[in-house]
Amino acid sequence: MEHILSLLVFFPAIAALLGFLVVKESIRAYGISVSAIEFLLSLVLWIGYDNANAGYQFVEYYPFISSYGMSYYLGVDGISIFLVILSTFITMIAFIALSIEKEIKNLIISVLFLEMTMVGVFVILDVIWFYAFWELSLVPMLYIIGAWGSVNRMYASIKFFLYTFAGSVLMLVGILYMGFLYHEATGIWSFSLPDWYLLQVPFETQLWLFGAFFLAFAIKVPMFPFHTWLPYAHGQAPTIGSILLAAVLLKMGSYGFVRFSLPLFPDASVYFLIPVAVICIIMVIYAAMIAYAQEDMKQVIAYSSISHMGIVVLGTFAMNAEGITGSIFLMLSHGIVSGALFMLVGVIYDRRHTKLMRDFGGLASVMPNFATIYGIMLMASVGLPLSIGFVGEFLSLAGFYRISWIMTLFAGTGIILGAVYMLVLYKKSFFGEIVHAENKTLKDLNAKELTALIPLVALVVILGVYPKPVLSVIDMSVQKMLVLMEQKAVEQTTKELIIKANTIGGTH
Amino acid sequence: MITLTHYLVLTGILFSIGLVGVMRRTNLLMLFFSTEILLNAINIGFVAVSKYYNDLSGQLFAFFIIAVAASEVAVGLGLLILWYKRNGSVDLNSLQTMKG
Amino acid sequence: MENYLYTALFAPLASSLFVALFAARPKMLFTGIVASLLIAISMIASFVLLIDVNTYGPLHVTMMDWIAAGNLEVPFGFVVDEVSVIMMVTVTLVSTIVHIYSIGYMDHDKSFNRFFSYLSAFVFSMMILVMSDNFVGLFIGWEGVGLCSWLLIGFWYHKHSASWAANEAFIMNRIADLGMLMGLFLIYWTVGSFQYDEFFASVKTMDPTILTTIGIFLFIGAMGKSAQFPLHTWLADAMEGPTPVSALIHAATMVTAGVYLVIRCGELYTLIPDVGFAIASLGAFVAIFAASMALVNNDLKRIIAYSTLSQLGYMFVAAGLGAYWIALFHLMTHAFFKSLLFLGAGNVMHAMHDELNIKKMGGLYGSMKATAILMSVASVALAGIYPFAGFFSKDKILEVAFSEGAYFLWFALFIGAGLTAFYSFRLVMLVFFGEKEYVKYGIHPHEAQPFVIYALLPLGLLAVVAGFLEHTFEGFVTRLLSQYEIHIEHGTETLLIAATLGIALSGIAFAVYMYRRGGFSKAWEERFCYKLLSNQYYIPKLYELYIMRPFSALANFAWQKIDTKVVDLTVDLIAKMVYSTGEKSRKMQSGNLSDMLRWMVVGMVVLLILAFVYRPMV
Amino acid sequence: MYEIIAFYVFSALTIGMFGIVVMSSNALYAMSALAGGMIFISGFFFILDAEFLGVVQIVVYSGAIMALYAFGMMFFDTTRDVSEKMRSKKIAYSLSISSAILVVSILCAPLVGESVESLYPSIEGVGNVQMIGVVLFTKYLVPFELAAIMLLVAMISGIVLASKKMDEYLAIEDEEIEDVKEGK
Repeated sequence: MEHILSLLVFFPAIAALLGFLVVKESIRAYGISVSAIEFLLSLVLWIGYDNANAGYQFVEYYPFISSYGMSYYLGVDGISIFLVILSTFITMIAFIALSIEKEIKNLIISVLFLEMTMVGVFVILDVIWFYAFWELSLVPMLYIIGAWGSVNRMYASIKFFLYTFAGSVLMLVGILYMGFLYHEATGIWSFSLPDWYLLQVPFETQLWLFGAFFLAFAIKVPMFPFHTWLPYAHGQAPTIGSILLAAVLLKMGSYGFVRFSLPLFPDASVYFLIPVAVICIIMVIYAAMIAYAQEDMKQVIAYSSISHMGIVVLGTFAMNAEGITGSIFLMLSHGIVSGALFMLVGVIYDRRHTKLMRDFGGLASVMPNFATIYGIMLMASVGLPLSIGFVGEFLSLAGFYRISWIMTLFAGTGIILGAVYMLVLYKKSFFGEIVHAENKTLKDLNAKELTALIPLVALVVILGVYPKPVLSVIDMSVQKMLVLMEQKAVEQTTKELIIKANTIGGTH
Repeated sequence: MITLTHYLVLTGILFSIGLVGVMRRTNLLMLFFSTEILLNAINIGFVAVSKYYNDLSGQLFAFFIIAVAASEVAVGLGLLILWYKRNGSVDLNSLQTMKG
Repeated sequence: MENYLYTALFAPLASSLFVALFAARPKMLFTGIVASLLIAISMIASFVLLIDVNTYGPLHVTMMDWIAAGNLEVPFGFVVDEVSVIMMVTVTLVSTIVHIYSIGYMDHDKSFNRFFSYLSAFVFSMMILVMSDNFVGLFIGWEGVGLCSWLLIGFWYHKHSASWAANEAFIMNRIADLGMLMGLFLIYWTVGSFQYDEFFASVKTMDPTILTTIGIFLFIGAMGKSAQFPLHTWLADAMEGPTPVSALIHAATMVTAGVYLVIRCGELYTLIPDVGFAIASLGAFVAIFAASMALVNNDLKRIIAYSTLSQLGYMFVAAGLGAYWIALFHLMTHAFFKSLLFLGAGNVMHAMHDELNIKKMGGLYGSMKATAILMSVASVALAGIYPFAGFFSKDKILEVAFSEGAYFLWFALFIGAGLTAFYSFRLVMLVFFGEKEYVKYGIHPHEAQPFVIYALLPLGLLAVVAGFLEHTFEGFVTRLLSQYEIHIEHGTETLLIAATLGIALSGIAFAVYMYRRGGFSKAWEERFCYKLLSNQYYIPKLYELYIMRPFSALANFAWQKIDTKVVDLTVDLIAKMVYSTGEKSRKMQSGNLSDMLRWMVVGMVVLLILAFVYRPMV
Repeated sequence: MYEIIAFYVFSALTIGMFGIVVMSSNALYAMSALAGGMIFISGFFFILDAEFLGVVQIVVYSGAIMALYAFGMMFFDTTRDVSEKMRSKKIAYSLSISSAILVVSILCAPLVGESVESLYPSIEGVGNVQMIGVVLFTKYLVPFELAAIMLLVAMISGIVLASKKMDEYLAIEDEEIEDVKEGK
């Protein structure tokens, strides 16, 4: 058990290397079994996780370049454990649903490498390694979009790569400066996050460092106005790429906010709270409106991702346990729901080779199972209670209400606009008469697709009805982090805001 | 009294003459001559510094520079001859294959 | 007792899930029967609970935890008290009848099974809505009924108008739900809990501004669900759904959820009479506003829908003025006679092959006596004629308005009563009496199957006798809800009753008289006020012109202009700048050695300058 | 006094010679001037008490390198003047002059690090050649050997590049390659 995290990180990578030796015919089965084992490992991790302990567990620490304080430092807490499970789960599901035949071996190997970087980002506690995994995740994705995408794939993949890469360069500068600060303060070099947590950074410096980290995370999330790579990437990526991108890669950005921005720079986070919230609101409304205007089904979902991520970030900046726990839960739910939605679009794309809504219509009568699952995911996406989407959205908005009710009201329009574009999409594609003759003979979901989708549907319902086992674990670590933030804040106003945000009653 | 500065200024002047040659010449052979001027100019500087700081390292550097210059001439001339045989010209402007 | 509670709650869910297994299959009669039976079981359990609550008092159970984060904790908790049990009984009773009725009504529909699945799911959501012991639970039901309403309005999804209406209903409700959510958040951050009992326990000590805000937010939620102005347009369009749906959801139960919410939060609204009065005023306005639209409409179901809207207005007047038990009473009686009216209309539609224009009917009494009688009974009840159910509840509301000194509201309701009587009987006259217009269209109407008629009989009976339960009802629900005393002298009261009865009767008489003679002349249809009314005050058009179209245009603008032309172009411009810099500096690489050497010297000069500028000073 | 005169004379001579190298359009003149310049530079070395280097300068430069150039020139048609038409003279001259001014002004500025400690001070009474020998074969042994190898490599490559037989292969014409491909 003590090396389970290393195993989780490197098992997919080793399996990917071995994958080169596997014959092409059996590579799909190989991919599925590797990802299934990985998923089981992550479940073992959850079983072994001590729910009563809010700190890091399964910690592995080995010095790496000790003269510069770099170490190989792994650990999970409530904030990251479910993101790890989400990554392994979604990878497995994406493999099951995989329908690409071309160069499938390379694809599966790339995805396995991607899985390593995804898991790595969430479990690593050394910042230099974090940066390495963060950047490495771009490479397989670049390859996936560039090699298996649709017509305009080169433009999309290079845009994706350069955009996110440019953002993280500043983060690297921030990391190095932070390491320098730590050295200044303590006389020893350290790049491990728990060490950094203990460092009180002066207010002015916090502002700059927050900015440096913010840009990287904001591009990854992606926040307005850094979002334009996302529609291209989603529009061109193959289904499996879109699923992983939406379900996991975007979460790295919001995870970064929770893991880095908030606990490292509490004062700056509070100082920039309102501007960030305004950006989030713009994101929510603006992306929802653009989603409404889209003609391509996949683009609707891509823009809806932006809109939902707005609420995720808003919840993170609520500075209270409700909001942050909610936003982490919303990350999970958005991962599952958007993954499923992209998979569903992939299903119809495989059959008709088009994603335009006007080419469909009346699908509900020829593909009832497809329509039903789509409907369930759609309702989860608009945040219907008892579906997974509601819990996170409700908590995030509830949390932010404490900061500003008027902003919550504006952000809440996301739930209206979300219903607008999603229902319009559903009406255009599934309702009405069948106008195109090609659609009359479409086949409903086959066994493979059902195998991939039913676990997602089950999760949507189960976690919607009983989210508590997940929420309580997240909540505990979040509360620990909030205490830390309150303690290390240098400004009195920050301390007051954090305390106020976490207490009931009083003025509004 | 001749100071180190005198020598260094001389080095600078000779180096600049070499630079003029490097930029002015289009005959490849002349370019090699100019390069020799540059190297020699620097050699004077090294030796002068060696003298005024009373340290032999400068002289040894000059020594190695001479060795490098000799090798350079050997290889460079070989290449030049080869080039001349292929193209019949040592005109620098005929060397444009690296155009980006 | 808990078992009865769970039975009442989960039987509809079981029904829905069971039937859903066969949803994609062709019609299977047993699905309808099983669903009806399970709903009936739920109804029986509800009645048992009614008796139990009457005997032992309220029942409160917490089933399991749901959401917990920070200080926030929301359990799945259910409370069966005097108010919710009344709602449960009403809901399950009407639902059972609608289920049985639907077996006949949906007989020829190929999605028969799917229909029952949705219908039972609706009942489940409605039960959660009324039984929950906290606001978030209520919100689950609130959204759940919204979902089922979406599914059921758009049941015939191949019709463009049906799916459009479904979306409209859902989106309009969402707008209101946002208001409600805001109210919930405020409650949470003030009280720290969503539980009704904890909230009501602390309302008396709370800041009035916060209370007012909560009251307004919650009422915004209620406005959406109960289709109050200006969110009312979806209700009329929702008539695209199958008629049993209109009867159950858009007349008897779901639309009254808003009223239920106001009644449930009575303790809150009592403390903020200003908001209450605003609610009452809006209610009175809607009562007369909707009734006026019903006057001229020719669509059988829309007339009844407007009538529902108008009656919801009455309920809000009562609830807003603090007469919660009267509002609840009207809610219940209205559920009986309005669903009866809708189900009767469903029979007519079947007979007329889905023709809805009442101008094309007439004289149907000859072929469908039973339906005609039942609908007439319902119409009389709706008009509020003694001794039918509507009289007792509606008249009380008028008295409340009068007693509160809100004479203006009273007058509006008074006029509304006259209009109600008129349009109800206009409908009855045009459908069942007069010339047989349908002959022109070659339709041969027939009466519905006997079991359908039998299923309607309980409703007919209740529409007649429910009014006499008034005092029992009052005694029962005022254990929980506040008492309401009407302070009007006996003589004035009698006078008021007489006046109301008088205007209702004259409305009926006028309708009967006019439509006996063949109705109004065509000239009326040219007049402005007729056009205004038949176009629903042009409100749907306004919405389309000033909300939907600008939204679409703005969305397109945001996408095509801002997103691609500004935001993305900026990014691309940066990329292009880098690229063109490279393209330009490419010329430096001419391949000419002496050029390269010159560049080398340039670089050296630059470095020398730097060395000169930054040379270490002695 | 004698040192000053020698310095200025040699300076004037070297600058003049190198000026000819750079400016003359005749390759032969240029080469001769270069050879002269090299010898005058060795004069500086003697002034600076670096007799060994002075000798090496004369031997290697004037002897070996200039001879190499002279042989090299035989391969070329020296009579055919390469057109020395310079493009954009102004840029070249302004660059050179500015770099000269910069270099000179930097060098004229007071030098820092007067207290540089010498690593290998020359010892009184020990000759320059002897000293260099000691340092070269102790501290600088590895660079010295490497320099030797480098010279060896340079020699071989010079031979390989310029020798007749090899150049037949190396200087193979493109058409010949085409011919080989086509199997002629």
